[in-house]
Amino acid sequence: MSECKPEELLAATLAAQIPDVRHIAVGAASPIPAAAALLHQARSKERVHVTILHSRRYNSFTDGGRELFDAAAQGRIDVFFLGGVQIDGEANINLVGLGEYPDLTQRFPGSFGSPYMAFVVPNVILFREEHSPRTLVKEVDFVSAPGWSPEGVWRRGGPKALVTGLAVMAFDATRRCFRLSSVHPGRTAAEVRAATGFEFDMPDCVPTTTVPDAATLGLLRGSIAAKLREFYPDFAARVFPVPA
Amino acid sequence: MSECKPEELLAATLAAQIPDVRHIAVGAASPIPAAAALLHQARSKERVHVTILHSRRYNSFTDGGRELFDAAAQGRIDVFFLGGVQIDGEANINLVGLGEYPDLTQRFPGSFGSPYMAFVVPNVILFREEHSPRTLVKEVDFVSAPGWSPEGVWRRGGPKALVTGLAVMAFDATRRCFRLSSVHPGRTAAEVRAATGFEFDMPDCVPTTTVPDAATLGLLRGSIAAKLREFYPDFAARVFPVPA
Amino acid sequence: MSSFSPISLDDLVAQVPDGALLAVPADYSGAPMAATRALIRRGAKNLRLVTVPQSTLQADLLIGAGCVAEVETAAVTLGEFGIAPCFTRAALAKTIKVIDATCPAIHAGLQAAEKDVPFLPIRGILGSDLVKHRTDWKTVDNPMGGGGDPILLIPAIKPDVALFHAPMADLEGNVWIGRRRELATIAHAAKTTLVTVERLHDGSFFDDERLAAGALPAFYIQGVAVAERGAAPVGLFGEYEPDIDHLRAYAKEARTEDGFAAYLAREAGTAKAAA
Amino acid sequence: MSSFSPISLDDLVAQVPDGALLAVPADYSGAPMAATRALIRRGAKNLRLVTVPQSTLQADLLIGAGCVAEVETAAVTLGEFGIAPCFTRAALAKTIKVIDATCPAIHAGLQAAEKDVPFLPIRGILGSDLVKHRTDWKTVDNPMGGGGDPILLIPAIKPDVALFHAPMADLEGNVWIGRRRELATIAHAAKTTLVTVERLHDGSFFDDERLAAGALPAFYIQGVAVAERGAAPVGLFGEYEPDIDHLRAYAKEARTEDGFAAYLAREAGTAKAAA
Repeated sequence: MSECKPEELLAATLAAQIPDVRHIAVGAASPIPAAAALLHQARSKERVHVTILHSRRYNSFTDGGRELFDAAAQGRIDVFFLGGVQIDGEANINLVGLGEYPDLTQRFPGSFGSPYMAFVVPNVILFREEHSPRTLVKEVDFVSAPGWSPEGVWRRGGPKALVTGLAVMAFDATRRCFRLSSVHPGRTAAEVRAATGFEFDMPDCVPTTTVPDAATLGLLRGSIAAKLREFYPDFAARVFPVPA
Repeated sequence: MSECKPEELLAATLAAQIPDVRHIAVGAASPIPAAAALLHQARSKERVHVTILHSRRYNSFTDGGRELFDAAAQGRIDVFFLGGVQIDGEANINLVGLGEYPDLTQRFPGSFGSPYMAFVVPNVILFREEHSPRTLVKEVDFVSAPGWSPEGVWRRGGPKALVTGLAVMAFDATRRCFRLSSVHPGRTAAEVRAATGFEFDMPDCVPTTTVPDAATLGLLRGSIAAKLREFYPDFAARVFPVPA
Repeated sequence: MSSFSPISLDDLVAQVPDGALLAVPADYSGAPMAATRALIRRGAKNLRLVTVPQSTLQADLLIGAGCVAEVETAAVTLGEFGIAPCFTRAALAKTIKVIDATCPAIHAGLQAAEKDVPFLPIRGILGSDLVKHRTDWKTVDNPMGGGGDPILLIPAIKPDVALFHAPMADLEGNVWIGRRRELATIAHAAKTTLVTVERLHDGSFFDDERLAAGALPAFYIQGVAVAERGAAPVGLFGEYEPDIDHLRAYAKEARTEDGFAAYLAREAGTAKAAA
Repeated sequence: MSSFSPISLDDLVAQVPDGALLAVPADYSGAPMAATRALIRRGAKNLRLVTVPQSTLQADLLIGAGCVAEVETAAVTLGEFGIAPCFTRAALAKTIKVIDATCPAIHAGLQAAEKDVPFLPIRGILGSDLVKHRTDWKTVDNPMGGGGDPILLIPAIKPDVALFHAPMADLEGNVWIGRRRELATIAHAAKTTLVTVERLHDGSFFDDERLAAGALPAFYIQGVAVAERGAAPVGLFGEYEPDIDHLRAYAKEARTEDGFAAYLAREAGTAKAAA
């Protein structure tokens, strides 16, 4: 088995954040979360439904664009992944732009469904490969989706964890604070601290993120790579090249 | 051309109440309104859409049971027919029961969609074959659908006319009052007055309901009877027997 | 994806608890008559029916067999065959509670549940005596308006169980409902969805976009049983017509309680009911 | 029933008035790219786009070509090919007004219009800065609750025109949309619905319940034009995949205004735009 690639480590790490659930949904343009969801499915003893919006094969919605949101409202989607051009220390994410809205200095695509999914999905996993003071900021310029809500506001779920190219953090919505869970192999807690624009809790002893074992890598490179080739051909070709 | 049957007179009379429109809908178990709608369609120069809920062929709804109501809300249904076990002088209809609800002495099926359709469809035509003090009452025991609404209540339409086995009446929602439009051939205004439990306006000179001409009867007995055979076989066999 | 297997009719209806809020479709969208007879044989009790939005034979049988405590409905009738005799008797004798509604309000309540919002607003209906008696409905001044614009709010209807009959299920457990989209709505709104089907489709509806368009995904569905002619004597869209003679005879026979008991013993196999 | 005949693409887009509130679907549900190029050739102005709920190339082209005054959207992006260059430029330069929304709020607004109610309630979103800036959205205390339960109301979105591309129309003017039900919603919500299709189906979808399940009835539709590969270079569900090379090249070429003008001249035939 060759050495673990960063994408493989991230997929396995995201998969490790997924509790025992029935239905995992993955939004557009998210190949690593898609790999993580399929990995969780492949290792689960129970029947786990995976919806990959980007795909036709792994998308059995038939009630139009609203169905993802309605199904999530019904409590039928247990896990969803959200990114953020900026993510702050209270797990707020920004997908709109930099500057004082509407006088932006940089414009991003927009909030997509994040302000909704962050409330209705029990387990939201934040994912951003770039871990830098530019992406992980003290306070986002624009709150697309808030990471927590004041008492009295109906909210079923929200961010539970943040996975980056450097580390894994857990989010505590009551304390509105991240806590470092692990740093990826070869990285240090000090490095994470320096690359993070917000304060977070640091355990006395910071574990190293578990590297995927041979069985996990076998799944990723075998059946899961085969599936990803259908709907993320570019990603699959890059990360899981077919042996010549 | 043989003599006009009562059902033919009623279908032609209902059709005469239909203004120039694009879409006529007919609810369940309404063969005579269905014949009227198809007659209007056959005689119209413009393309008129007829939806007969009872039928599969004449029902192109694909969005479930709500679509009739949503389409009506959108202003896409111009004409709808409503019956009433009781109908009163303010065009209120009762489809629920007799007595003091919920302590009923007689129970009818229920209100169906009447409390909604009576508001959103511009031209509602009330139809009840039995014209008697039992059916046309001073005040209905239960208002399934009100015939009029106070100022300030959003309302696009409502009852415009009442067709019975004896006569045609027009409804004036502002004055909350029916006015006799015509009596069917062989009937008199006095007879209508005696058979009606509510007060209504009587013109000085009461016209006789127009008897369908040969062309109209030809349509009813020809192409329309053929269509009705598909979804009202019993009715069609009785009223439009196929010549031996 | 395909650990699906159908279960028996009896196991299916065993998943309808006594006292459940049970959503059932109108005749035109797959009345689950075989399952209804199985529920009656099981002796289901205190069901709270929601007809979507009306019902004919199905509600009448369940009511006549004593399975029903209350029914929210826009209408129960045998249509061209006349009144629904058991419904009418039970409503007048108050052995069931009738919660009178109107079709679009039932659709709105289910759509509210589908979105997990507490209510949907609806136009019209104001001034109907329904509003007087539905204390769970609420008239408010349109909060988006400038004042003086009353509008009705319908609370979410969240069935414990949705039960219906459909033409087919596939090997992944997806069910084909065609253009009867209210079946999707009740499945979305309900906690548990149970379906009888005419037959199994050998493959996945999602292999063909034409079939996919009419599919209800498996993840909404907790149980599927095969029941050939499972909607009879009511018809099934695109499959078979109602058995007119049967329905006409029922309307006559069920006019008396003895007649109804005889019908039930014969058609549902409830020997005891006839005793 | 069948006085239907398709019209030309130019006649179709002539029915989109300048200044119209124009609803367009996301890439996965039939982006009307041929019609978009025709709109650009016509020199459409001041369109107010509503993307349902997001858009890629279509919005970017219309914005870059100067057809758009404002856009209500959950996102405009080229997805894996990067930012939408014209959208980004225009948003920063404020030559268009961006009305930031979120997917389920756009769906809710269209469903409110579908029912002709002034608003739909929606859960979540509270605390998002969207709520601060969307003065047309309103937070109220849940009128069906016991107090202290804030909930957001989304006003109806009533497009003047819905415009999309679909696989086929039949001889009665019905359009097959398959499982892309948001196309039904925008057609229901809009005053005028205009559709381009790959081809005509010889018959009626309603002759076959399997096809009927995916049909949008003709009475919602004011114009149909045949435009083969009318969604390209975006893909069309069940028909063809996106042209990845084209989209990748566009993302690069449109980074400059000159590059965009060259693209438009070549792809949309707007010689003047390149001058």
